[in-house]
Amino acid sequence: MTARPLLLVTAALALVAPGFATPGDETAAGHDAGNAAEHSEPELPPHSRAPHQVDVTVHDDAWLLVNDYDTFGELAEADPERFEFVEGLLEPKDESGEVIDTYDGYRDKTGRVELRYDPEAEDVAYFERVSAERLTRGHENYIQYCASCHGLEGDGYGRSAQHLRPPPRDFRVGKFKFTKVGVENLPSDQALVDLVKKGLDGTPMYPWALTEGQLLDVIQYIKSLSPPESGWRDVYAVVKGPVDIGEDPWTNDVQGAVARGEIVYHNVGCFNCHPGYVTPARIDEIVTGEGGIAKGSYREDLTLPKIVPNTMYQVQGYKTSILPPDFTWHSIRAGRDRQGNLSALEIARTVGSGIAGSGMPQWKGSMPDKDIWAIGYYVRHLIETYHGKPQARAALMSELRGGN
Amino acid sequence: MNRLVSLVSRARVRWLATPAALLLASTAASAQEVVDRWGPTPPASTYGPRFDSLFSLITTLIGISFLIVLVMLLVPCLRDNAKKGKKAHFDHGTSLHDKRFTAVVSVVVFIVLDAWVLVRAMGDLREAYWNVPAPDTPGIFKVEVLAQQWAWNFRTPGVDGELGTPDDVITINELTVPIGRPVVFNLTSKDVIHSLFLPDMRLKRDANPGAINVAWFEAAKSGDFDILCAELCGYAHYQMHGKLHVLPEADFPAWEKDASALALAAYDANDTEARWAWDWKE
Amino acid sequence: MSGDHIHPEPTSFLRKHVFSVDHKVIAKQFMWFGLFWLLIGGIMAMLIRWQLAYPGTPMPVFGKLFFSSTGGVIDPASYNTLFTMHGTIMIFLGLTPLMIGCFGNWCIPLMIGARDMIFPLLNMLSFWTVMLGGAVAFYSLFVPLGGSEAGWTGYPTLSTTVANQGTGETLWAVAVFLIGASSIMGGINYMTTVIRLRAPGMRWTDLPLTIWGLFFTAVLNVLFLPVIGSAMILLVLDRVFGTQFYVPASIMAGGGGGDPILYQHLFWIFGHPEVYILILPAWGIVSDLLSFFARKPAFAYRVTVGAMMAVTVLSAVVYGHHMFTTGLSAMLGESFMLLTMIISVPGEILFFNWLHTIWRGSLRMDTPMLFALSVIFVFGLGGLTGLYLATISTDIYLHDTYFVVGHFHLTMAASALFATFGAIYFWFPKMFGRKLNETLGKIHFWGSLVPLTIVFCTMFVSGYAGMPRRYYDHTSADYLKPLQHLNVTTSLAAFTLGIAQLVFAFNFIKSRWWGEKASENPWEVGTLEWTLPTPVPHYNFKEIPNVVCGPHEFSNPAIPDGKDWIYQTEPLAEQPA
Amino acid sequence: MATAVELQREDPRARVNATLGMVFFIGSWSMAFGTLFLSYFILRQRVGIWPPPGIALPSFPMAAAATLVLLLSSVVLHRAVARVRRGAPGAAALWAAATAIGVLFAGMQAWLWYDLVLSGRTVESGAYESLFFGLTWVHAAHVACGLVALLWMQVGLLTGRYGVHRISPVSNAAMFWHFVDVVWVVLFVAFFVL
Repeated sequence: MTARPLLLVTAALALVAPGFATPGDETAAGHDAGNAAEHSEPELPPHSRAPHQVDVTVHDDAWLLVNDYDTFGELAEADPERFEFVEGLLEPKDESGEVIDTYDGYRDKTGRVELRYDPEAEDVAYFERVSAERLTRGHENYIQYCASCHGLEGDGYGRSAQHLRPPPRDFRVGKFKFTKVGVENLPSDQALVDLVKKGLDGTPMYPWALTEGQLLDVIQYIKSLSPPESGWRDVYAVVKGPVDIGEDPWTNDVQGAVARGEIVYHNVGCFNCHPGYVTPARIDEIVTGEGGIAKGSYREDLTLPKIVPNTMYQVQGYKTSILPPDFTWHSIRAGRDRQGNLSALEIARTVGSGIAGSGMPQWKGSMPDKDIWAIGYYVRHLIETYHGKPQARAALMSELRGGN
Repeated sequence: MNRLVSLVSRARVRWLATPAALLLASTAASAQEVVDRWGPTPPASTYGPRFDSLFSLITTLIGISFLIVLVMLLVPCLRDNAKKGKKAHFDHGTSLHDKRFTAVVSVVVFIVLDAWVLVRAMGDLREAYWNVPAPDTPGIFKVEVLAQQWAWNFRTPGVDGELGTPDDVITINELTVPIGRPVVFNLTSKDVIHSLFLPDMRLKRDANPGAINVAWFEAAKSGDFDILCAELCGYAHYQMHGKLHVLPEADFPAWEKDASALALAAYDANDTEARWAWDWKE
Repeated sequence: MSGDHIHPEPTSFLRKHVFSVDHKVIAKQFMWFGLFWLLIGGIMAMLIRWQLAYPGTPMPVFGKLFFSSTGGVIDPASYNTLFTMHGTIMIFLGLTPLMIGCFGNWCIPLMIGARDMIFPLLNMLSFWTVMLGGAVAFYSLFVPLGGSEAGWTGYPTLSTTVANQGTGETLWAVAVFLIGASSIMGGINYMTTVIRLRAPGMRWTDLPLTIWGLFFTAVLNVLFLPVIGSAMILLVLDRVFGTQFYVPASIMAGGGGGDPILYQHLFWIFGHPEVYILILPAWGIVSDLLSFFARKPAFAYRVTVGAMMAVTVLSAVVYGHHMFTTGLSAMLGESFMLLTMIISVPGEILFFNWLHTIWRGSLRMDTPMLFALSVIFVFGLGGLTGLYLATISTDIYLHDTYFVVGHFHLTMAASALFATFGAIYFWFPKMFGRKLNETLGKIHFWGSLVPLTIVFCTMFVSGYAGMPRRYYDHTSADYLKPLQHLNVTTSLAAFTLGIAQLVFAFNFIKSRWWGEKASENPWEVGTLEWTLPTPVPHYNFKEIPNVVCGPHEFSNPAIPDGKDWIYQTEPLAEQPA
Repeated sequence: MATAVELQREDPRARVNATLGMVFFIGSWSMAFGTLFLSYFILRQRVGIWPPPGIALPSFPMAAAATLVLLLSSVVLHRAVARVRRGAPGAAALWAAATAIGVLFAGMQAWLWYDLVLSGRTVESGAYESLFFGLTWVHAAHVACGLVALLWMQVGLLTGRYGVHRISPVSNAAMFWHFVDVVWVVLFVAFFVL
């Protein structure tokens, strides 16, 4: 389709050069491979495959988990012409064909939505037939804004992703790191929109200036790249919003939150991967104060972050390890709100939900929400006090290292 | 020139001189204020003031030229309006006198407007902008810049002073350099053409894919400055900026030591694809 | 074949008004075509200015119209398309057809005493080629992934499939190619016509300066449009057939070997002459208009022509000043700097000749004259600020900032546009038999000049402060945030400028059909077109005139009957010394 | 629309006009091909070793033969125009011969391409192939246009529309063909000799 409108000018060329105008991709690839072998060049990464025009048209509709709307009931009420409530709409069966459950639901008379209405679920999701036109719109925006890093095929091998660490997401895996919905959960559309709107600090993933509508289209397209086992095509899967860590308990006591955060941070052992920000003696004091048993000695490089084996990042064929951030040095990825300000809430949510595909576990449930909030405040305090302030940081470090 | 002066006085437009002088005086007086308020940030590199002084020189020269044009444009407009029964002065401008006048003005314009500026600019280029220190000059701070859609990847040598080693400090959109040492860039790009723009340093150089460009500056002020992309590079061109941190001499060694330590902590020997560094171009 | 015979006027509608070979009809076709694209390009400018003043805010009226899918917000991709197509349209589809297509066609045969262009069929083909180019450019806006987004300069590798997968970019290159082909056809026609079809007695020095400007433009068109044509062919081959002229080996596995900088050389070998292609006819027209309305001969005619010729020659050897930051060798850079600065000498000569022409004249302040005078002002501003950009050490900082935008808009856009407006006001009576309304014309003039000066002078200020061009949103960088209110000022002035053009549009439409009937020589000017009746007959001159006089013999004491002007066909009482 | 009288005898002024227009056109087109050759030499200089080692090259004997064939057709065409100018008989036959040789050249050109593709080099293989295919495609487009013009003139010569009384279209078509010829010679020298 790419050459179609060009016929006017290129017709002459095509006529005098029959057979050369559009050599098959295989031939070209074959020659390239042969050429490379001949000169025994090292194998080049797929970032640099030959440039080509792409067809942006998506031809098939896709059934995907979608929640554009705040609640599904809201949508159904807003458009009663389109939906009717049906009891026992879905009856999932097990392998032997026996009905294991029954769901009520709304039926879309237009046939575009197949849905489940689960009064128990906090987030209402429904399974919608996303039209090919909408996916095409999403694909267009994807090509324009995302493909240079995430690749034309969504495999994370964009031309600009060469040497980039951490590598861009491979959308064909269908997992996302900073959606803050918990390691096991599928993020809601809104959580994904939030991620793209805020961007990831310290990476080329910027806060993108697309409208909400455009972003939702892109997100549907990205979901359509995911594999079946990822859940986006599973009628019975649930999408989640950001992890719920409750109201901010520290609104009137930021000092207290930071102090408590320091205690929690060093008590639960964040310094096993991240650096410790107090002296070992103080850690002992903290642990004992919290009723634990002090170890007395800690790793020698306590002021440095440490790669631990399970942080190996191995999706999409990259074998690279990612260093946990030192909050006084590195910029953290997802600590900002939509206005671009550092936010204790966002940091606390990251702590609460963990980071899928990395060594950062989900802390929600392992400690009280109040402590998660305290860590949020403490990390924000660390960043505000030391990040980008070499003198303050040097002073802290010399204190921690005992004057070295 | 005499002719011009006499023409002006003969034309009874001396009243123009007063407002013109007032305008000129007030412009000169407010010039500094205008630059402070609207102008660029004060130069932060050793050669930055050269830009500012040449800019002022050119402004003065073309200001005077434009004033002359404006006067010669306004005087006839105000004075020589068509009146009944009054014919224009008939003159084809082909006399020897006119030709000499044109020649003299041309020579004056070339010398004053062009040659003067040209000589100054050549001096600036040879002594500063293009006087890039060779890679083996002791004391220089080397930076490799790998631009991409839409970010700046910087690689600095770390404590061992050599590029291409595990302790190299690799950053995205952030660059930390010492004050008082020439910072020499080698620039290239992964994909499209970008242009490294450090407005405070008065430095701009394109990063072309497939070629390496060189540039340099020496910071004269410490602080945080902007890094921008000045060549259209796609949709997020406007977002492709970073921060330049210039550290005082006292702070830099400690910073470099920590940075190298962290770089070593993050270094993954198996991840060959993450490597990039090149032979330096002079 | 040639334009010096009387041909019978065609009678069918198609042959008379659509596929006409009559240069006057083609001139009018070019005029409507150019005005249409000027409107489109102008609307694009307004959209751009809206986005720059109020980034990310839904645009009233137009937003709903063009960006309904985003609720009226201009997204970065659309913004890139907007400024790319604004540049392309204004240069190739707005000013070129108006200035060269329309007034080249209108003026050349009439002012040199010919019955038509020398190759009328080629002339028609030239219009329909640019029409096709315009159609392709227009269509490119509506293909998947949108129109071209690589800037009007279309630098690879951003314009290759390395970074731009859409068909719009390819169509853009095809459109530029077609428009270039049209200009070449026109240029060949103009050159040959001026050389071969001058009326008997018309020496080269009897040509109106308008014709000189158009002639030099034609020469530049013929020489340098093929360069951009070839560059575009290579770009299309790269995009469609997978060649690697502009794709370096470093970003392509097992192939490559191309060079993106090659394109920059080719583009600017064309691109700098293109600036003069637009400005030379403007200079010619302004030189004539100043003489016509100051009722004084053009001062030092031969020197003016020589200066224009010098600029024509120099334009071919200064292109490197567009590439001072790309990594030219020091020797090349310094040579280009010197050559560029030399242009100021012929430029200065032109200014002095213009100013001398009006000095002690008898100025008739009609609208064409006002526009001609304003060209001196805006071109003075734009030309002089070129010195900052010719000087490499200042250009390093100013390159690709709004300073450049202000500079080139004043020189090639504002000057060429104002000269075009002057020309429209001046020749309208001969074209349509009616005068454009003078009051509305003056409102249009002041409504254009004042906001335009504000628009581009604030751009100098923001460029000096370091505001880069082609930014979707300047508030993304901290140090640019304080400049945002400057952007708002610029935009408000730009909107005023846009509204003033509506006055012109109204005036044009109203006067075209219902305006005051004009006499056959309303401006009392002696060039050959004013010897003709209005409307000009199909064959122009029933008898080819015999030229005995220069075009600018105003206020010559040797003119009989106490007039201050004389037709070029009338002899002076005695030759002036 | 020309009158019958004009059809019979061409105004000598018009002949000069047409020739001058064609000269300007060819001047313009030389710039276009000049640009392509400039690109060739810049890229060639960038690649360094030329032609790049280890790749299949287009056949030199065939290219040399094609050059001779094209030169021959130009010579024949030149004689044909001289005959038309003198009003001598046999002009149309010579013209036909020149056209046929031109077609032969086009065939040899196609063989050059096929030969290269058979040995595994396509336009996407690298800078050398890009240049070779790209430049010869553009040239071939002009050969095609030239052949169309030659055929058109052939018909005109046979029907008597063109001839000694109306020579400028004929001489212009021939001039264009000579230009295409010269461009090929430069191409040949650039790719096979230097």
